[in-house]
This record gives sequence, C-alpha cells and structure tokens, in this order.
Amino acid sequence: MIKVEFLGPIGKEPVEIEASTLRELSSKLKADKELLEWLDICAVAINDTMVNNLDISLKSGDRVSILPPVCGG
Amino acid sequence: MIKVEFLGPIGKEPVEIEASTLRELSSKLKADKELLEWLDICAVAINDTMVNNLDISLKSGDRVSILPPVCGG
Amino acid sequence: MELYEGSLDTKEIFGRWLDEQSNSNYGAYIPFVGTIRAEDNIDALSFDIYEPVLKAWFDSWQKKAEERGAIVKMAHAIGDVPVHTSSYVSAVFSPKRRVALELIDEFVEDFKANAPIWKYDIIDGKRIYAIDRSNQMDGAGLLS
Amino acid sequence: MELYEGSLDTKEIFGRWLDEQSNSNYGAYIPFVGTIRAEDNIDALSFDIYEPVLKAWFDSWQKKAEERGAIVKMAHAIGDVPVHTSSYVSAVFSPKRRVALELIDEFVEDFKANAPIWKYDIIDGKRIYAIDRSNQMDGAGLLS
Repeated sequence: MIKVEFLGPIGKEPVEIEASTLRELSSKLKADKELLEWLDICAVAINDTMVNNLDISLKSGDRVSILPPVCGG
Repeated sequence: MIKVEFLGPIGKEPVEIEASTLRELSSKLKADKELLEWLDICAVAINDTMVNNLDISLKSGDRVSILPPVCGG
Repeated sequence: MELYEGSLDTKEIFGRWLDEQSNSNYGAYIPFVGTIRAEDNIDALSFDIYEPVLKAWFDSWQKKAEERGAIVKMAHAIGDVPVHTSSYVSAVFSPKRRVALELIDEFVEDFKANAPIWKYDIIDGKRIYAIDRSNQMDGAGLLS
Repeated sequence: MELYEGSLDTKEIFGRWLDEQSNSNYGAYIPFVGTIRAEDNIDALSFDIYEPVLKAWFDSWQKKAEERGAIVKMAHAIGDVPVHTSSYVSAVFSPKRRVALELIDEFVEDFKANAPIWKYDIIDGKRIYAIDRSNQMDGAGLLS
C-alpha cells in the first residue's frame, strides 16, 4: 500500500492506495473528482524527495506527498 | 582665482590658479610633473558637483576638486 | 534553517547570525527581511510549512552556496504573522561582494518558487488560501 | 547617510533602520554589511571620505529609489577599521521583493564605482593607499 498525503490547503485526510508506479497512482487519484483541479497544479514528492517522472516505481510503504502552489516569504 | 583641492591619497596642499575654463586649468596643472600621473586617473568636481566636460567656464572663487580612484565599502 | 511559531525576532536573528560568522572572514553579509504588508484588509498572514521537503530544499542550497565559497541562512514563521511584523529572513555570507549579491537574488527567488510553504490571508478571523499569489512548484501537474 | 569614526555598530544600525520603517509598509528590507577581511597581513583598513560629493551621490540615489517606490540607506566608517569589524552598511526598503533585490545590487555596485571614499591598508602601522583595488570614477582622466 502507498500512503498519499495532501499538504497545506488541500485539507484532505491521507489515503492508502495500491499502486506500483506513479502513473498508476495518478489514474486512481483522478477517479476522485474533488482532486482533479488540485492535481493539475500540484507537485509531487516520494518519501520527501521531489520527483518529476511518472514511470517511477513505487513499493509498499512509500509515502507520496501532493504539494499545492507555494508562497513563502 | 580658482582654488584646486587634491583629495584623499594625493596628499598635496591646495593651490590657487588663474584659469577661465577647465581646459586652461588642465594645461596649467600639467606643468606640475608630479601631478601628471594623478590627472590620468582622477575625476573632477567643481564646487562639489562632478563634471565631465573641459569647456566648462570657471569664475573667480570656484573650487575644483581632484578625485583619485575610489574604493569604499 | 530555523522555524518559529509566529512573527520573527528579526534583530535577534540578524545579530546572532552576524556573531556566529564574526571570525569566518566573510566580507559580505546580505540578509533579506520579509515583512507582512497591510493590504487588502488583512489582519495577518498565516503559513503552513512542510518541513522535510523544506529541509531538503535548504540543504541543496547550502551545497550550491558552498561551491561558491558562501553560506546561506534561513528563518521562517509558522502560523499567524500580524501585519508590519516579519515572517521571513534569509541571508548570504560570502568572501566576495559579487557572489553575495547574485546568490541572495537566486536564493530568495527560488525560495518563492519552490519552498514548500503555503500562505493564507487572515481576514475577519477567516484563514483563506492565497492561491492567486502562489506559484506552482517545479514539476507541478505531474499527476494530472 | 551616516558617517562614523571607526568600526560601525552594525546591530544598532540594522535595528534602528528597521524600527524607523516599521510602519512604512515596506515588504522587503535588504541590508548589505561589509566587513574587513583578514588578508595580505593587514591589521586594519582605513578610509578617507569627501563628504560633500558623497552626499550628492547619495541624494541622487535616494531620488532614483523614490521613483521606484523604495528608499536607500547608508552608513560608512571614517579612519581605521580593524579586521573582522564592519566599515559599511547600506540598505534598501521597498514594497516589492524584485525592486529591492535589483536596487541593492545597483546601489552597492555604483557605491564601489563612484562614492568618493579612499581606502588604505594598515600594515605595521603604515597607511598605504590601496590603488590596485581602487576604481577610477566616471569621468576620470578629464584633465589629462
């Protein structure tokens, strides 16, 4: 199982999803209509490392974070 | 009479010179061999305003400052 | 990297960083102090931070700075920060002026673009995500 | 513009400028602190300043900054400044980050190029003009 966390203003509780790549995780998350708009504008980290490639494979216990647009300072 | 001041490291006392333009002042100052090297690298102010034109006319009582290379900070 | 609940004590931070580096022989020290502006009827801004990714982002900048003989510092507020108080201080120390001036610019701009910090307006006690002033991070939209 | 005999009290200056602008609604405050590096066996650096032209230079920058909605500040030491102490602090306050970052760079660089300040190395009690590190001002060579 993959744990997916929604950071900052998304305000959604973490979910656990079965997926072996980010691509698979993406298609499962998109089933949730509420998330669609967020996914367009959010970046992604796996186990706190930012990633930019859908083909990354996932293993059980991985933690995926969904990061909405930022504005520190 | 024009008063000419030598600033910072030049270490030369002010002099009074008769001159009606900066061009005339320049040729008189160049008679002083000691000053030749300084004049190559120095900027000029008249009555504390930086200038960049030899044709500026001078009137009695004007104060000309000779400013060597700077390094504040 | 330093995180604080609420407004930063800017003077304390400035002075402590200065003292820490007093014998390091850096010729240039450039802090950037960010203060909450009174605008759009806000009483305060409020911040969420995701610390693990912020730490990784900061560590990568510390490495970039070291390669140029410099160091970077950063402090940020968590939670509510009233107008006219400070939420953010970052800084560069460098032997050389040019490196310091270029680095503080790059560091602050990349901070705005990629530090995992979310900003909210506090208006009449409500906390409203400032999405219009927020920036999508590098790689945004990957899962869309 | 502030001139001091000997090293600057950097913390006092930083804090006072911050306090003075605490209600001005500037979002960005960027000081630049210049500290004397220990190098080439110097014990200190020493500075001569020609104040009337420095004042005119500074006033012209204050005007340029105002046109961009910002203000500039400056403090410099006169006479001897020991290594590891500060000789120079300048700063920009601006509503906007981008203006502040660009202005501090331009202001500090033009200061190095055109502020009428002369630097000397203090080595074994001798005061030696640092001509190799000095810059000819705009218009240099006019009388040659």
